[in-house]
Amino acid sequence: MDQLLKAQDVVSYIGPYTILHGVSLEVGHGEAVAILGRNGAGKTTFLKTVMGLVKTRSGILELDGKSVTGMEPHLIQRMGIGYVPEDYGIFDLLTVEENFRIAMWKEDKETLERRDYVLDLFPDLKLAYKRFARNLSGGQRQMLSIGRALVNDNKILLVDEPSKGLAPVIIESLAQALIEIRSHTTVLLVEQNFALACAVGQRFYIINEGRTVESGLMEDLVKDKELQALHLGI
Amino acid sequence: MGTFVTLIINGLAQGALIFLMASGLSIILGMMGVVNFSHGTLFLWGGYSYVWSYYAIRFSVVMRLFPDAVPLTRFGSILTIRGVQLPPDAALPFVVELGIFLAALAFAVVLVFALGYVFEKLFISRVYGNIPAQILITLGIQVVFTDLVRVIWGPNPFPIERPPFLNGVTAFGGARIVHYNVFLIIVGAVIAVVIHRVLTRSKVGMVIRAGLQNPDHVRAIGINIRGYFSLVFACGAALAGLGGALYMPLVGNVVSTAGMSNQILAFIVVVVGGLGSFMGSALGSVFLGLMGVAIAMLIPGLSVVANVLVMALVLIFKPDGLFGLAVKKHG
Amino acid sequence: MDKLKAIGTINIRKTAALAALLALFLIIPHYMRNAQLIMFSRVFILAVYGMSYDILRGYTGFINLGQAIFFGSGVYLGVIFLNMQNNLGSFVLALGAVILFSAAGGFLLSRIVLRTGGVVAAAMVTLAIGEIVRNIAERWRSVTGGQDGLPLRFSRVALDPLFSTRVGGYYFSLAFMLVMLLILRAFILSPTGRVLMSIRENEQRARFLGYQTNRYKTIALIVSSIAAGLSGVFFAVIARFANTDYLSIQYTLNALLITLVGGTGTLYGAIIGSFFVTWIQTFLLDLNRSFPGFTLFRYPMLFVGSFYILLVMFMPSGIMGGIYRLADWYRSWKTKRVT
Amino acid sequence: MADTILRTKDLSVSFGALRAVNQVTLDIEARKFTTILGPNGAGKTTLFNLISGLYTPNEGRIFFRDTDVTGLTPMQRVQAGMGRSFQLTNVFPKLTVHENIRLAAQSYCKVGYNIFRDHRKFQKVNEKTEEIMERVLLQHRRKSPAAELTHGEQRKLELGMVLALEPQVLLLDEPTAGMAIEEVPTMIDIMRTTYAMGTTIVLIEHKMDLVKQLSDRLVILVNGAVLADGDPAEVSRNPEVLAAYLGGGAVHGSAS
Repeated sequence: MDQLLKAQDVVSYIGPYTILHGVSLEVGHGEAVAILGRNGAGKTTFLKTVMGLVKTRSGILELDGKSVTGMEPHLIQRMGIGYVPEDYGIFDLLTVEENFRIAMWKEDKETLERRDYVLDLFPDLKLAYKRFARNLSGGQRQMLSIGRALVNDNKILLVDEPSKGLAPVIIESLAQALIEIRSHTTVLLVEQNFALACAVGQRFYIINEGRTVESGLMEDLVKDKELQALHLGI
Repeated sequence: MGTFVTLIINGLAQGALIFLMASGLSIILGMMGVVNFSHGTLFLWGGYSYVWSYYAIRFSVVMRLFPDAVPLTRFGSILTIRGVQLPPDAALPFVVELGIFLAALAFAVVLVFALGYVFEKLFISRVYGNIPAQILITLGIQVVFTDLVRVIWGPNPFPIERPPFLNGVTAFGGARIVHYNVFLIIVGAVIAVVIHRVLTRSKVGMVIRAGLQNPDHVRAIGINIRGYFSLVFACGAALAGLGGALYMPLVGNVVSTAGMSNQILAFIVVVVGGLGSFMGSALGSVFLGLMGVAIAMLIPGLSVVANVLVMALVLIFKPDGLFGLAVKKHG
Repeated sequence: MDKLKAIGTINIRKTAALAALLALFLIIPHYMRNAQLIMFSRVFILAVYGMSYDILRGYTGFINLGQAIFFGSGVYLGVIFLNMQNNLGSFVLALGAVILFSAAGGFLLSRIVLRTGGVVAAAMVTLAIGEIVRNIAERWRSVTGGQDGLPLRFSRVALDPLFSTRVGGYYFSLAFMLVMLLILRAFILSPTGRVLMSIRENEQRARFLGYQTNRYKTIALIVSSIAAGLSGVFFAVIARFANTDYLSIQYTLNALLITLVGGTGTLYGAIIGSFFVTWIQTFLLDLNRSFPGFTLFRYPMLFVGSFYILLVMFMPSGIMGGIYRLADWYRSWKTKRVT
Repeated sequence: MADTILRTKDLSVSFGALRAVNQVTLDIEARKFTTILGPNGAGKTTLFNLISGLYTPNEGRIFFRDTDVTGLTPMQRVQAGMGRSFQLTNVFPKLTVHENIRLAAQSYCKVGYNIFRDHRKFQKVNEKTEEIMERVLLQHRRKSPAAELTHGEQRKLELGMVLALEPQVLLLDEPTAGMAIEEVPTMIDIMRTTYAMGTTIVLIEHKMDLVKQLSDRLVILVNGAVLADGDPAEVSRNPEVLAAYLGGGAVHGSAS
């Protein structure tokens, strides 16, 4: 029962196509875990499957011991998952403030405190608080997306490729933020940027062809050049 | 000058009516990606149910207050619409007339709201994401429920009256100002302001604006967007219903083909104004209303084709609509 | 080798079955009452109308809600030309006129509709255009007779002897359907038809193969409009009457229903769909006659429409599609048992 | 002789605040094998989308054989001789392998506007189709609907469809992405033969190992801009490139 997120032989599909062929992984309370793998390996699809945005054909998906398979995405989110999608999921027609407010389960004291914490973590957002989200830069969008996923009392944060398309300087500050976040929140990170994954993740899983093929401690992967070459193409 | 003012007021009144239909249609299209081909039926149901309830309430009120009032000719089939002739020199107090009018409007709006809610739950929610099926199914609903109106209230057109307190004309300079038209403009403006405030200020508005961009993302931040879909669809229906209810007294007779013809006007507005844009549909409605009145006066022969001609021209030269999309969807 | 032989026998069997069916259709009119003859003639003609719709919906995925414009115009042109001169020559003239009209109309429609790109906008626009055309026809009383309609003035059509009787009409309609079936089938099997199929599957990819997809869609729209217009002219001879109903959304719905019942992407399906639609409408008409007091039966579209909604909801690939799926399932079940 | 077949000049495009491709100037030489390499989100596919006409650039121009093609539609560029494959497999899923390739061959033979002759009766198209099916090793799957192929076979089909158009320049967007490891060598073979037949190839790849054995030239794209360009062996030793490729230079120090 001490596993927070548990996936066992998850097979998922979109229309006639099976995308995941068997993903198994576990994330314990307070851990930071990275999922690695090549382009098109199924990493993003796995997160979408957890969120119920992609349908599960078979396998077990549990959050805190409760099955989430077949549930509506919004109910899964309400079980305590903060989700940062690949393309940020920011609403352009809403202001930064509204992007926060729309995500809040309730506007109580704790939620507002968490929001203030996020604004301190990402000062850029504080400056742009009343602006429409369509005017934000790529990095600010990513910050808003991560920050928005933190305003609720979540059990786990799923982050999908935060480094994608961002400049190195911004990736660096994101990494600092994620390291700070993992000190109080469980994090499951999908990342292709190996350095970022190493910096944030304590353990890793590698997905290839829709299957989990390797797992272990991040420090071991850093040493194992052969494994890196085989699955990550570096 | 007088004619000009008359023209503007008539055109704006027309525009207000079209707006009531087009705004709902446009928001539903933008947020859910559903083209509601049954919108005209909802308009029609609003009109018939308003007329029926207005006459029914008025009949019972008058018969209670004036036992010697004379029941008048009846129209209808399963449900009948019966007028009543007040005794000479008798009149209902203004408050009573207003009450009857508002009650009938409320009845129509609530009924059509419920109808829209049922449509969404029963039919449309099953075909989200499948555009051809949406078109086909709402078209089927349009045909069936329009015929149902004919079954219930009879297939023949019949004349009706406006509520007496709105049934006047004021000469102002050279202009003939029809009170009912002014009333329509006020209603249209109020509704436009209300919709705008709801969209920009409320949580519902936030969800609608977010849903315009990407419904999946809305679900992924813990919001049951399907619930909002039902609500928004029903509200759009209620707006159409209100449009129908206000339309019938304007033209002075009740015809079962009014649903389709007004739906087409609304479609043209949505296409001309830009799919999914609220401002676009508001401006487009005013534009079409003014143009319709102007052409009917200047070149009456052209009035049938003018709207379609405008639409065709817009599509040929500016396929995204005159006022563009509120959000460009990527991909 | 065995496989080839199997294909051969299937083909022979298939041809034999078709020949038998054709013979049956050639013989039965002599044993039918007038009402039945009319019904069958309608079935054949509406089948072509259904096919015209299938070319659009089934092969390009484009939903035209103004298809009745062409069908209705065909009916009107048929009646108008035959009222001028009641002979075969004028019938051929009507056919020529309708081909020109439909080709021009289809082309114009494609100019407007293809600009928007989306199925949604196209459906809205075609619906609007269709209703406006009906509206114009209703007001143009001197030509169309307005809401009263336009009867074919000669009670007995003094055409070719074949045409003057209901049996003649039956054969004419049957021949028309067979000829159109062959032509449209050839169209679908032509390179152009193949490109249309690929556009339905994945338009962007078709463009990246170097096909000017909008031109192909225009061709499809024109072919479909002509087929619909021609079926309208033939329908005029059977119905002996034209009114604005043939231009209205109800008749577009008929075409939709035909393809829905018969399944899209199969021309033959339209024949079955047409049978079904004509039968159900005749049935409802009879019901109305037998129970004149019952208001509901006066509105056949109420039942047709409800049936149609149920079909969209529960059998999206049509009744024929359902049958094909059953056949597939049966075949796989059989092979599984053998191995 | 180094004649340039495809040239981009100061090509830039932005999506909102993100500058996906930034001032890219590239000369692609005819009959050479050029590979574009870069981390995820570096703008490689966007660059292809600009070259093939799917996106319109904000700035800059594209030249094909000295003609400015910046304003042309994707279709016109295909007809001019530019072919591209897609990163996500993009075929006609319900049509058979044979029909998929036949459609491409038919486009090449320019017989699309033939309304009444049976499509099976065009000898030239048939021959072309057979030839291509042989080249991409899919004869044995000719009757299978594309949706039933394995992922690797779909990628081969995709490539076959592009090859049937006989492009002068071939833009290949990660043709081996998501392929099973044992299928990769056949894909490389197909690329090799095509290259040997005189087609200019521009390849987007992720896998450094695969690239080194194929290409004449290596271009490294990072954050939408060219970071390095030249001989594959040299470029892949460039420390700046290695750093970028292993993480955009970010987060060093904190990685442990």
